[in-house]
Amino acid sequence: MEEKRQTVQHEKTEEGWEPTIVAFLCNWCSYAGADLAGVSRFQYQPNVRILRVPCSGRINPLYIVKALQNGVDGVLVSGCHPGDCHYISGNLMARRKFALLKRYLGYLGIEPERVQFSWVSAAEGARFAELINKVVTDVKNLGPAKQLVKKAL
Amino acid sequence: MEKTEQIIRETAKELFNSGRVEILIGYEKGTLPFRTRPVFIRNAAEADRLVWNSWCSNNLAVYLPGLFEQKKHKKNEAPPLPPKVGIVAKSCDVRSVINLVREHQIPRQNVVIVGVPCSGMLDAAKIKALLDNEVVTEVAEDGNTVSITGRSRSSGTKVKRDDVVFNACLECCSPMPEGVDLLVQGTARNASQNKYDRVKEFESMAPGERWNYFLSEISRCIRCNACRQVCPNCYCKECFADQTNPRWVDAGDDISDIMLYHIGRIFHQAGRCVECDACTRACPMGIDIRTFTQKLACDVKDLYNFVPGFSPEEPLPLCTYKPDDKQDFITEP
Amino acid sequence: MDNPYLPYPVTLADFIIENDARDLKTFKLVFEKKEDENRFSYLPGQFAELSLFGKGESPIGIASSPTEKGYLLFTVKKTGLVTGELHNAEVGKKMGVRGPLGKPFPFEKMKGKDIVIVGGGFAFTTLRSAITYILHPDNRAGFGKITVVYGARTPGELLYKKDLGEWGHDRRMDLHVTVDKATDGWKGREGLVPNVLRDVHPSSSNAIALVCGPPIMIRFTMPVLLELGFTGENIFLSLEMRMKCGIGKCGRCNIGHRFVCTDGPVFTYQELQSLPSEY
Amino acid sequence: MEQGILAKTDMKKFIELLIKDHRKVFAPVSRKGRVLFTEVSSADEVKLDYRNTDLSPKGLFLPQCEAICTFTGDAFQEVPLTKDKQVVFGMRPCDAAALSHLDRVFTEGSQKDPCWLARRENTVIISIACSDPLDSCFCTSVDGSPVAKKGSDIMVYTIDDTLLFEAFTEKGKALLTLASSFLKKPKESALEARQKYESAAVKKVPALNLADIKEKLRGCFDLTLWSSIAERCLGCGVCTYLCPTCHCFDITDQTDGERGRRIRSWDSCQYSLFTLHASGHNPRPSKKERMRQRILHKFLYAQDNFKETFCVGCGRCIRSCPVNLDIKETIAVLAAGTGKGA
Repeated sequence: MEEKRQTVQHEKTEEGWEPTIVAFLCNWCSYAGADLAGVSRFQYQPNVRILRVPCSGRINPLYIVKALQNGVDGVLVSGCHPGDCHYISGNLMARRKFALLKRYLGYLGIEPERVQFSWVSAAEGARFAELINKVVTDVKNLGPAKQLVKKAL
Repeated sequence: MEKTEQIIRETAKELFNSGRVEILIGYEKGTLPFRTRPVFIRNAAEADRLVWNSWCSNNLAVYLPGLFEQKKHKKNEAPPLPPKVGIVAKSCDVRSVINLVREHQIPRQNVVIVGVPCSGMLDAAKIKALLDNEVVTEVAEDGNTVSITGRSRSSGTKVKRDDVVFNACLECCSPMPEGVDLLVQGTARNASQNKYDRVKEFESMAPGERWNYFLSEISRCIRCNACRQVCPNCYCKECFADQTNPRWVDAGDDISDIMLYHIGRIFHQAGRCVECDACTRACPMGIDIRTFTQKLACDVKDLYNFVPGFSPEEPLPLCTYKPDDKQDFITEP
Repeated sequence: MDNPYLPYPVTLADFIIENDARDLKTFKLVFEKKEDENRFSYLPGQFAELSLFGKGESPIGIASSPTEKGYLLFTVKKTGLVTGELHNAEVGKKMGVRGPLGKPFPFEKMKGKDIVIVGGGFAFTTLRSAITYILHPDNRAGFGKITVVYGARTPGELLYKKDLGEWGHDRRMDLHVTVDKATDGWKGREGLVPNVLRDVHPSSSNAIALVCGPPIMIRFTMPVLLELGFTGENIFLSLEMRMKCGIGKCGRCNIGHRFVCTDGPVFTYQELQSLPSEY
Repeated sequence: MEQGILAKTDMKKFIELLIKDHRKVFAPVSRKGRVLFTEVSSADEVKLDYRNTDLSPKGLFLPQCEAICTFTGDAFQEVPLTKDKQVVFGMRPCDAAALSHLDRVFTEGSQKDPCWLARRENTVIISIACSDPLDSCFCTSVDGSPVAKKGSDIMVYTIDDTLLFEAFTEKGKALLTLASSFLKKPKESALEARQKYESAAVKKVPALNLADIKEKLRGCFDLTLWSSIAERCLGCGVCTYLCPTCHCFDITDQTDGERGRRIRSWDSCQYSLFTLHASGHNPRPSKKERMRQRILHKFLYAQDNFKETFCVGCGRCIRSCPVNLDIKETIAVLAAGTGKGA
């Protein structure tokens, strides 16, 4: 994780506001999928900042919550499709954590669309582009994140 | 109850006399009315300090990992043998012990679990509230009736026992301890059938209301860490909340940091929390932590059909998977 | 009123790497405002909080002497957040210094007396300050014979090699540098500081001893000093503790009722014996 | 004006007057079963028939978190000291005494604490005499009393349906003068009633025998008893955070990109990180040493440094300890243990 906290400094006004979304992508499938989307010249919305992780199983749920605290408007986590994990079961273990986290954040009253999970394989460049577009649209519909966000200093 | 107390004392004496335990963790009379407190008994003669009543609300399993911590010893000497520890435990505490065994924090063969059937512990806060926060001078129990006397009232207010029992106890699914070494004779309350009522009630609120409730509860937090320190599952050598590099949780007064601490701590209990309620009981500010720990226990049961603290072998739900685990939460573009 | 929690702004003017392990550096700091330098009036033995904005503060003994005008020296070991950041800093870095804090060595009491200085390893910093201060032409006449015993684990771990080189030729003092374990090319003494001290055998009559070093060295040096005839009130030691405020408020550096930050860090051996051994 | 009688029904006017005078008014307010000092905007919120607030009012003077300075990159800026005028209405004498103890810490010595001083100087403390102590109270055993004036500017006695105000500092007298229009001169009977109230209140507080406690504790540092005392301690910070005299703090930097602030925030001697050196060495490595530090700091070190016991007998640590560690009992056990030379 980047050591210095950098609150995402956008004007939290509805007008002209563009969301910032952090995507945690696993190295073996989803990151390659994103790469393919780029190479294939698939157009998708530019609001995503990609963080490459070795495996979706590497994602500590705290990373997701911390990202929201640091002011991102949405978080996307994507790994290999079930059965395709480079480490055999990383994504399957992660799936349980994610299922609980998704429900838990919703329970606290955080909009479910703020945090999304998906599977994208290395061959699914088009799916990746569509996924990003969907997440960005979802988050745009929600407006800027306000819950859990740390006040700027 | 007095009979139960007597049996616990006798059991303790036997355990010491037979050499099965060297230390026994139990409850003794507290220094305040309506309190007991943890006590470490080290020989049969001390066993008469042990008490059993409706105020034995602490979860004593929290002391176990510390007792089994590897002591420093000289390089050329063999490490000291782990102690033989007895523990007086309600069913929720037993579940904590079993979970600690499951997580390899304590050696099962060195622990003698003295299980005590539980009729539910009394909640001093509920009692105080019944008397309009007056100082309570006497609480007398007679079967299912509790009679409460306040400082300025001569006669006792009579209420049903269940009206002043902790919510956690009202919702307890297994008041009779399971998997113990010795079971003290006694009666337990009936296992609750309506689990997770509070979760359902909370979920029926609008998301905004839920958030506001979370916010208002957490805003009372003074960051004393009592919820973490009393939790038998919070045995991490270094808590994420104390780490400085990276610093997850700032020392400042931003509510988001305090929320992050609570979300992080509670979420770390997913599939491990035995719903003993120790965190909620310890909070000096009366924060309703329970509403937020319950949800995870409820979901773990719902999604993975797992209830922690019953099997010392079964894999923990977040350390395993099934190929067909539910994944309806996955976003499909 | 001045806020004692605020540092003076300083600039990192230079630094040198002190040891082979490269985890000890001496930083030369220059005050941004001349008046701050005048207000920062200190004596050897005192310390200051080095302040790196965004990381925090770290209490470090002052290694320069007040006779060295225009700058401050701090020798810092890379251990935590602040010191780690400091080690990564480049010349020109703006930072803060808060102090001077604590009590210095007892120069009033040392006047006219022989001074025996015993140092070990990285704890030599404030002793360097004291030696430099005493050797200054304005001050030298005020003191008697100066004997210095300084040791480190290996030659590469010795601090202030330039100073040691100069002091070795200085007739105004008697310097004994030793290492626990010699390496190729080391021509000096080999042996532990307490043993060397016993060999050197400085007189304790009308003398004061200043001792700084790791706990193990202190433990074995004290009997030697007592053996030489030093009394508890003539041996001065400098302690280390985790500190935050440095002004006796934040409550963490106490040993018994004394605060290391305000009552120390320099204590007599006698005082320390009357305090609990909680350090 | 030194004395005045206010009908309880006029309390509203009194509080309104203070607010009109541009003062922030803090008073005990009941919220979800807890009574806490909170800024009030009307007398309706004030709860005077409380026994002890759940949190001590020390936070009004030493906030749990406050900024020392802010910075951008490497350049820092001072945070101006507060100029807010405040009144704390309805403080208990034990908590007021604790403030006077903390004054010693923050204003004595070579360096004064400007943040503390600014808040103290701008605040008038109106204490309310205690008449109904809790079982866990023991103020009279630690040089206090339910009617002690130390640390307060004004003392209020509840006498029937009236409040008798007595001011004994310049700040206090000035405040009463401000309210003179609706404060009546007390009758002789009221003053007699106050005296009766005082002697009755003192008797109600459970008394301990803490005579010579300092001398008894002097030899207890190395007692093995500490291990058994600390055995049940869980190492949370409840006792220290609730304590009105505990004042230990941490100083840390908080950053947001280039910007940041240096804050001081409450810390607790019961946490292992409190004294942990960067090297890994910890002078107080286990809960035994940390418990010893807390107890001896209050009853011995503070006596040595300030001739005061840094415990005012409010009983909060006893009531809120998750495992019922009782400082009264601890002291008694130690005093007995020292005698035996255990």
